Amino acid sequence: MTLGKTAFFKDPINQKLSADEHRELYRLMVRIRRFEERCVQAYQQGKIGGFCHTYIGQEALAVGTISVRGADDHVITAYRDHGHALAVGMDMNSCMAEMYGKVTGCSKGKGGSMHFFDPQRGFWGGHGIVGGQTPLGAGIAFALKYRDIKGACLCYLGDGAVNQGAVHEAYNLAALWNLPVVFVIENNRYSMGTSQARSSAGYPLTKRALAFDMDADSVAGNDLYEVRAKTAKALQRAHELSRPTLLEIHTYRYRGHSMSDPDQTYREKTEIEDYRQKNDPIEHVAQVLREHKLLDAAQEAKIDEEARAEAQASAVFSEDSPFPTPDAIQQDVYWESDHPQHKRSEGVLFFNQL
Amino acid sequence: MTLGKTAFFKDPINQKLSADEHRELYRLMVRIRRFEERCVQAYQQGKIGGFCHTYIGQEALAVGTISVRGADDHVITAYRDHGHALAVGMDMNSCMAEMYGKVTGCSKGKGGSMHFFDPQRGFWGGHGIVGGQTPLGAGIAFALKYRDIKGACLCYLGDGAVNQGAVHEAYNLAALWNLPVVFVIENNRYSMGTSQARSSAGYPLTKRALAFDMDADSVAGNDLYEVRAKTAKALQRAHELSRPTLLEIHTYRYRGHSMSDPDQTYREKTEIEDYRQKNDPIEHVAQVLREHKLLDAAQEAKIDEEARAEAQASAVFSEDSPFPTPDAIQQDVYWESDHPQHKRSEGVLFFNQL
Amino acid sequence: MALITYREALNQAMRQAMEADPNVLLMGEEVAQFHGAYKVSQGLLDAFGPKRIIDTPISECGFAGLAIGAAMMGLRPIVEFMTWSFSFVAIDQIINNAANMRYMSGGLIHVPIVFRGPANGGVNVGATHSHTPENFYAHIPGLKVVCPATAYDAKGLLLSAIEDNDPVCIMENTILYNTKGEVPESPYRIPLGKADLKRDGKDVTLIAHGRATLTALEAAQQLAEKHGIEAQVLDLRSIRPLDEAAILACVQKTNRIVLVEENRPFCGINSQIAALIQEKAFDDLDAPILSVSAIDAPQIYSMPLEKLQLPDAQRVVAAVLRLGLRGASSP
Amino acid sequence: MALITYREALNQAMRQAMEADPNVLLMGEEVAQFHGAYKVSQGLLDAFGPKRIIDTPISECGFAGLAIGAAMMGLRPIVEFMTWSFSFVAIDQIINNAANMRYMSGGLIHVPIVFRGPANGGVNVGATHSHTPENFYAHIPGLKVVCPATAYDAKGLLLSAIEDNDPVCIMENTILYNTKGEVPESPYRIPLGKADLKRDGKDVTLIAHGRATLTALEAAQQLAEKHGIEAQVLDLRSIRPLDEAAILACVQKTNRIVLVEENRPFCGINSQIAALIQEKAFDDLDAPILSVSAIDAPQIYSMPLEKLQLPDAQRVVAAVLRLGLRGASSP
Ligand SMILES: Cc1ncc(C[n+]2csc(CCOP(=O)(O)OP(=O)(O)O)c2C)c(N)n1
Ligand SMILES: Cc1ncc(C[n+]2csc(CCOP(=O)(O)OP(=O)(O)O)c2C)c(N)n1
Ligand SMILES: [Mg+2]
Ligand SMILES: [Mg+2]
Repeated sequence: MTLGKTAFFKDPINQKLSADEHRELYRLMVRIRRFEERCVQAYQQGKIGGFCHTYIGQEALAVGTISVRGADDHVITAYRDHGHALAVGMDMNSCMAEMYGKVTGCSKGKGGSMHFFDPQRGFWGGHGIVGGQTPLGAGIAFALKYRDIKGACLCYLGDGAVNQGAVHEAYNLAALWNLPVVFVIENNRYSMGTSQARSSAGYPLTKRALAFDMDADSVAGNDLYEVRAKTAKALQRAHELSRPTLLEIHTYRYRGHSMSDPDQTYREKTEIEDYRQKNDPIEHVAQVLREHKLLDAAQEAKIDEEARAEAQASAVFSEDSPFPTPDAIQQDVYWESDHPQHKRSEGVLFFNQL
Repeated sequence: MTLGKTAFFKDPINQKLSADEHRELYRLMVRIRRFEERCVQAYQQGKIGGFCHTYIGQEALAVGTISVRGADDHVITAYRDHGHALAVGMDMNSCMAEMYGKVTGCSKGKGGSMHFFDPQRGFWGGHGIVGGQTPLGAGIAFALKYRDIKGACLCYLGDGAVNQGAVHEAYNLAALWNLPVVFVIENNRYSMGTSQARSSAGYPLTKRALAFDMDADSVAGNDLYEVRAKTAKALQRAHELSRPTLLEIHTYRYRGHSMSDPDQTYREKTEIEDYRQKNDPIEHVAQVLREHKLLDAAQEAKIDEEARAEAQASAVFSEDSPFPTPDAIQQDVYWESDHPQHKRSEGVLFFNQL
Repeated sequence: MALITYREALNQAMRQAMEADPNVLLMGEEVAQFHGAYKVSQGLLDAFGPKRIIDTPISECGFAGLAIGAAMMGLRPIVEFMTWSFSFVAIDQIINNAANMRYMSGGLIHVPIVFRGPANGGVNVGATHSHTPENFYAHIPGLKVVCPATAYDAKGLLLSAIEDNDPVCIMENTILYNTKGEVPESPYRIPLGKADLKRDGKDVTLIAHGRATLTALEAAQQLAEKHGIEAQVLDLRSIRPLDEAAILACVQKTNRIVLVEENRPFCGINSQIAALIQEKAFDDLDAPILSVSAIDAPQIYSMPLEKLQLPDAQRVVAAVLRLGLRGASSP
Repeated sequence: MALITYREALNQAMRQAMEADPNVLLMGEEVAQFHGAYKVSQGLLDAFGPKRIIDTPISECGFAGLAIGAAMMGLRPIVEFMTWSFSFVAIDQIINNAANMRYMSGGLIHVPIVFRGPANGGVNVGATHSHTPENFYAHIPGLKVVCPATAYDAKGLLLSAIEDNDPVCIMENTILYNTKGEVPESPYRIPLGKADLKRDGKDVTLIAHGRATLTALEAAQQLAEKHGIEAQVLDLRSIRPLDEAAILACVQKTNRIVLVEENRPFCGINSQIAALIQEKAFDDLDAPILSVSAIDAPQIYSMPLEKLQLPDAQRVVAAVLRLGLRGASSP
């Protein structure tokens, strides 16, 4: 790919974008990157605990796929979930506060970086067990079909996740039962320190879909416009034929697997630099937009500035928010104990307490 | 297929069979069938408990595949394991006694019908959890390779088992690591009451191997000679190239899934009758042999008679054998507690006793 | 009230729940065309069609996860495991997704799902097929676990479970499927977390769940007849939630406790109940709590030995006698 | 003796075992080129090459099963789970194949395999990543389970485990990896099933395993300093086999017991120990056995709350004080 060149700008789904809409997609990508950079900073300051998997380098993937979804299309992903969260419209405050473990977080500080949720926006997580979300994604599609809703589920997984048994079981169920699900492999070339070739026999990964008579496509994941065009086709297949699709979307992550990966054992720094120079998804869209006179320098600077400010504000918001109170530890475990007025069971549900 | 016709009689692996060897293969198939019929009887008499999955109809598959193995080739299968057990050379007495729950059984009455073992003969079970034996099979191949032994593992599974995640994980590992394993799908068209098309998307099942860049072949499982020829090729690939193969071998079971399946909900009796008429693997070999003057009526009758007598004798042997004594319940749990002279750990291993 | 089997009671519960709520569906291996490996779903395919009675491939992890995803969206799936032994390939889904989902989403999502099927030894199917994982699942906060012992309890508990908004695991027993009991035709609910005193007595309490309840009842009968000891039998019915109050009331009343389970002993249900009693009713105990569990080994195949491995009335009686109890009428 | 970390102690054990026996190998996600997600296998790839130090795909069920198959053939694989939380997708292999194989084959086969990796909460990774399944695995006859608390124990137990002919699960702790202790350079073995009295005392015994041992030691220190109570600390080290004799000796000596674990309470290790003590040493108990476990909920992410959820010295001290003990020097 050459930065700024795309064969998909004129694809119907892209052609109908207004100038503003083009810029808003660009803005979303920038916002994700600035948000992630602010997370990195917070992590380094010790404000964020545990793991923190950034989406830097993969922005066009979440933004492109999710931007073409319809009102009844849902989203579920793995632990590298910040990009999807922002792409479905979650605000930075609730995302950042979740990472800070604050009660204002999207999961009240209970889930953390890997476990974001916003079912109101059709976002079903944020899942920590590699591959574990794929049967859930098939289940979301199943529920839509069961209810005769013409929606679909975008179900994301990593290139390392494809080797979990759960994923194959989900493929088979989706293909066998004609479920409206789009499995999206975010092939960023590595699972932690393992290159794709060292973890997976058979290339490309789309072959594994064909084995189940499932449609599949390969996608250049740094080209927002290609991602949109091919996702739209897959969603159409889901909506109209209730058939699943596997999209293998090629992308790249710039930082270590998580913040605790020093990224020194499995690739050269030059590989990253080289990719960034030639393929950066944000720079790519920027060039496309500049070329089409949809983005001028002032707009570009403003978008960036606003995104930085927003990310910074989310950190301040998070910093200022309170932690949950100790009684939160045993709340949100059972629906029933959170709704005492509807409690029907008797007996003890918890076997100790603070 | 036409009974008695095979394109593989002249295959090198078959051509080198002596007349005796031909008849011995035939005899083995007959012995398996008679053994299974005797099991059915014992089950109906209440002598055998639990489940009992017969191999009737599939005899050419176990016999054909196992007959071409070399000294360092191993075997592992699922719960429908009587055919493989006899094919590796286990004697009827120890198999039948196992089903009777007697101490003379191959597993001392501890495993039962689904859990036969004979590691001395390279037979590693007999496994009850659908698909669970496939990673073990890859592991046996791994161990051979680790030790620079030019052997392979024949790893059997059902057409329903192919939808277990474990199976795909095993495929990937075998293909990725170049393991000398031959996965043999015994496609008998049904998993319990579910026809193959109702359980598995994508046909044929060999496609699932191709997805992992694994070699694969389809085999007519009622033709002993074809089974032998194609298995020999797969074993050669394992021995010489240390590459896995998937064989989808088409076969059919005549009786219900297990003795507790009345076999009334998912297929017509005529389907069975029809198959038997046109495809019976034993009748097929008999016709081939007759045509080649390798088997006359007297020989045929004698083989059958001897097989019946042997099966009957095994039932008598089992009947006459004692049950294990109560202390057996807590033996064979830990190697260490069975070898007190080598015991190194301290403390309590069992938390109650009879 | 009709005299029906435990199997029919479960079937009725599913049927009535499905009639009442279009969101309820049943999925599992062989549940539709085959009517269930143990015929628990007999006739449901005819009644509700293939959209709601769904045969699955042998993919427990896949379909359990799929059903959890569907439950997150508001459906109320019943997932049948042909046996709970086969749930081990799906346990990650049950723990990390069904049980943890509500928590990790800060209460935004709940998972109204029922996992059910038999969990028992005693039928000569060997170690792989004879697991009793009620302790595993009840260990997990976010899950509920019930083990009905009778047809009446089976129906009432299953109906409650299906209407529950939290994930519930129902552990049945293939040996009980054919046992009969009086069961009202119309729907009724037994609250989860409510134990049932299945026999009254003053000398000792036998606490059990699932089929061990019947073993305890048989033992109580023998104790009365042969030893003049009046044993009462408390059937926990529900493991989580747990009827602590009923347990403690028994301790207060009889001061002597024998626990009976088909679970294995280490970190099993009996150990939990014993730990709880000794902590909360220490002064009410006149003697150590004794425990009768499956003999600690993988389940043996051999028929007569498997009988020995599982608790029987004789072992329970022996345990009671070890307490040094002397019945009123004993010699 | 050198002062080295718990991580280095594990590394040494593996290194020495691999030097001694060509059948020993290590496999798991990121164990080779990446040196282990927690760097426990640092340098092993260089020392032993890719044939014996093997990076796997993310297929726990697959590679655990593969390693079991290899162990059946006589290899002695060490399988690293990046964390034990991820073992749930492999639990069927561990239970039905590693643990049951010897039994179902009537003793013809044994499975000399080690499964190891960290199993702990406390590091803000949320509920999916914070499981402590020692109770699950120790429940299963056929498995052995150890939970080392110190560098010294880690090396000695791991060496014993690798040489053991039965499957052994070693549950480590990411928080302990950096803790240091005196560890002999040359190989030594600590027998499985041997508890270690890590602090002597006469008033009460704290029984713990894994990192909870350190919590107990801290509590004992506070009890001595602030309350004049002499608490002894028994580190179980091994859950199965279990050092019952050491436990009962403690009961006999101090007559009061407080259990400390990071496991969850229901059917956890503490419940098992309490059940055992009350049964076998009923008359030695002066008070109910109290238990301090993780607060019963999925593991919370939020940092200050997760600290509260896990046992800390303060909660242990409070439990001891609830026993009504009065220290010699207390006011
Ligand atoms: C079942 C399971 N095994 C291991 C892990 C640890 N782990 C977390 S992320 C990861 C790598 C996943 O790589 P990939 O699927 O390519 O996703 P990416 O991180 O590249 O987005 C691993 C091994 C886990 N979370 N779950
Ligand atoms: C994980 C698991 N799920 C379910 C079962 C119950 N079960 C035993 S055999 C069987 C059907 C398997 O069919 P197939 O693989 O085609 O083998 P076949 O019986 O035809 O030889 C099922 C569902 C099991 N043993 N293990
Ligand atoms: Mg990746
Ligand atoms: Mg089949």
